[in-house]
Amino acid sequence: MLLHVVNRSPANSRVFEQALSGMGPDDVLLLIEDGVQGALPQLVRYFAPIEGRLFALKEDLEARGLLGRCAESVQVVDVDGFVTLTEEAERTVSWY
Amino acid sequence: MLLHVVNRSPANSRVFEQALSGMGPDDVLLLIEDGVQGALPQLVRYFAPIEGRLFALKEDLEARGLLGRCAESVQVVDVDGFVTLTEEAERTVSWY
Amino acid sequence: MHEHDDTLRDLLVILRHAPHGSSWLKEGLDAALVAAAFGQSVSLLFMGEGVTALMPGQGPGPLGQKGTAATLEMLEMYDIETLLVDAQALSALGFSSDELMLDVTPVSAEAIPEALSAHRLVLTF
Amino acid sequence: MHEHDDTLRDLLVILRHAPHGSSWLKEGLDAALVAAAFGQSVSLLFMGEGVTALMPGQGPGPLGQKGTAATLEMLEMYDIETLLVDAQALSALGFSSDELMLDVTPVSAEAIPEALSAHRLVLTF
Amino acid sequence: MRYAILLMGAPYSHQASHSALRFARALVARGHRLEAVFFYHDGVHNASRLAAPPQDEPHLVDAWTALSREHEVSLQVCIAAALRRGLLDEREAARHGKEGSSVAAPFELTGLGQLIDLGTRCDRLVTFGP
Amino acid sequence: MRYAILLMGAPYSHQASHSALRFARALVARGHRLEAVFFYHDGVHNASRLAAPPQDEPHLVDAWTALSREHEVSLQVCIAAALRRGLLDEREAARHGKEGSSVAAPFELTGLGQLIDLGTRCDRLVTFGP
Repeated sequence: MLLHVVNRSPANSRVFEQALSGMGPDDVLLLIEDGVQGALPQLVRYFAPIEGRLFALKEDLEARGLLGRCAESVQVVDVDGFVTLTEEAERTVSWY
Repeated sequence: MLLHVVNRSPANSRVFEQALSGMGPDDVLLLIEDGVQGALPQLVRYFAPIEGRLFALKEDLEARGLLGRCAESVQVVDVDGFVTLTEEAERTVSWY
Repeated sequence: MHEHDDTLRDLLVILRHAPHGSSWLKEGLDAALVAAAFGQSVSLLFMGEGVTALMPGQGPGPLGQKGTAATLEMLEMYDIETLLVDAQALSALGFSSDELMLDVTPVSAEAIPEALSAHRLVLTF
Repeated sequence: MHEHDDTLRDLLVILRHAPHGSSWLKEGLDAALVAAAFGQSVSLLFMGEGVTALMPGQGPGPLGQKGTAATLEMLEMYDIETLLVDAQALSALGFSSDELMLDVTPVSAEAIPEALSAHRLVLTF
Repeated sequence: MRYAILLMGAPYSHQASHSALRFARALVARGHRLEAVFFYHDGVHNASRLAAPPQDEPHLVDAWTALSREHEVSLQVCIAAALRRGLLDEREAARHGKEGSSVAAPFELTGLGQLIDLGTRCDRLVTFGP
Repeated sequence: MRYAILLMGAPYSHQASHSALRFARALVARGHRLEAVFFYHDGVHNASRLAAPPQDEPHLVDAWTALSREHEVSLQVCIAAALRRGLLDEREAARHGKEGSSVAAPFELTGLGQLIDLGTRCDRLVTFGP
């Protein structure tokens, strides 16, 4: 299992498409920084192919006033959870 | 008439959408730097709403080996032509 | 010579970036505040992800930095009152203009070119 | 401890940027060359606009700078022979793999995750 | 016409600096007057006197300096953007208790007001972003 | 586990540096060992001893220095990326005929080989881009 990290919003950037095309069936994706916008109900549809394997960073949601606005299918983790994901994944691939 | 300048490729970035939404009926758009990819026949369709008002910078096409590959609807100008466009336009708006 | 058409406002600052992720938003706002302090008539246009700058309830950044929400609250003091928001970008994110932290004017796609034409200078951030 | 699975190659460098527009492509290639010089098995994967790095007939940049085409021609000398190209990105730009400046292996969307799994380290540029 | 350029891309990372220099040369060659280049955001790094690019790459600081000298172009660096990025002249270095400085003439640290002033005074302002 | 971080975003321009510092603090708090942070591309600007951010903003160079001291984290800066961007230590400044320097200990200029070595030696390498 690999962890993919995306830090750009699907509203402005197509980097999320590259991340998705790099993901195997067990891989998970964590949204950080401006990428957390992807956790909004209107944008989460871009991540439909990996439903259940999408995470978003709590601190970055909070800083942007988006914490209470995430789609239900998104798993919110804090930075300790981010570290745990990197432990569990064989390696981490960042898309920026 | 305003001149809009875009330096990112529609293959990676959504900046061209912002530029298009800022364009009035007489405005023109110049593609420079990585933006010149938008002049390729496969990508020029993104600029269909402004057909006849799309320019691409010759030197940047040349550096990338793309000079002979532009769609016919694109007007290729060199850097002197870029200056001329800025003279003719009331102002220049850059989208990056 | 520069045309001094009196129907034109002085400066439109286009803000296209989210808070915290980069310094673009802050640096664009700084340019707007300075122009206003110099007595210019300044408008802001929030486009793309820039509309998230207006979310209520923003907090500090990862190392405690302030963000831009406090700066936005000072706009009125600087007489920057024309706050335009790309209506399409807003609905793409699932927001409505009445839940934002400031009173803004949603503009349709057709009205954006008019906004650009109505200012002597346009800066994009 | 790090797993030393012998079926894995050492390094995959993903190149996602065009030549001349930024230093990303050059800096990614530099990382690949250094790893190869250290005796590692290195593969390259061109994705997105990165596929334009392989266009034949590239010239110097605006101020005469070399670009990256000459570096690509040295890959073979460094035993970097696994050159993967995202087939979808290629066709999105209207190119076919046989008109590129190097012999490359087009990979389908399904095969990209396999490429990532087959290397001990993945660096994205 | 009177032009100004606003440059916001870092040298050696984005083409913005190259594009701006090429455009600057072309516009003075066509008989226009380039009043100033204003460096903002990561563009402030164009003013670093410490940049040491490889010999076979263009030396951007030297190119700006030559442009400034040949055509009396003012090179204005936003002081707020510069300080946080480690671009200091001798006065700011002293004020912040730093030894040494990284910005030298003809580049000058100045306020954002100068950008607004250029936008008002000049007929054309062209922005090069990263 | 043994971790390394690759940082490629400029401080004060992108969140990358903040994210990397936050992640670094969290992983050492969980008992992991952070061997090194490698600065590449615009990330090299994190090493500038001349950065003078406003008092009410985080001082990233100080934050990296504190992390390095408290947890014996090596701070490695790609020399090729650094030189062209005006990041020099005293030795490189002398070699390039520049007065003054912009990189000071605990940051050290080093080759890309160190990044490859970290990727091999460490269990995890996490990249923060702009």
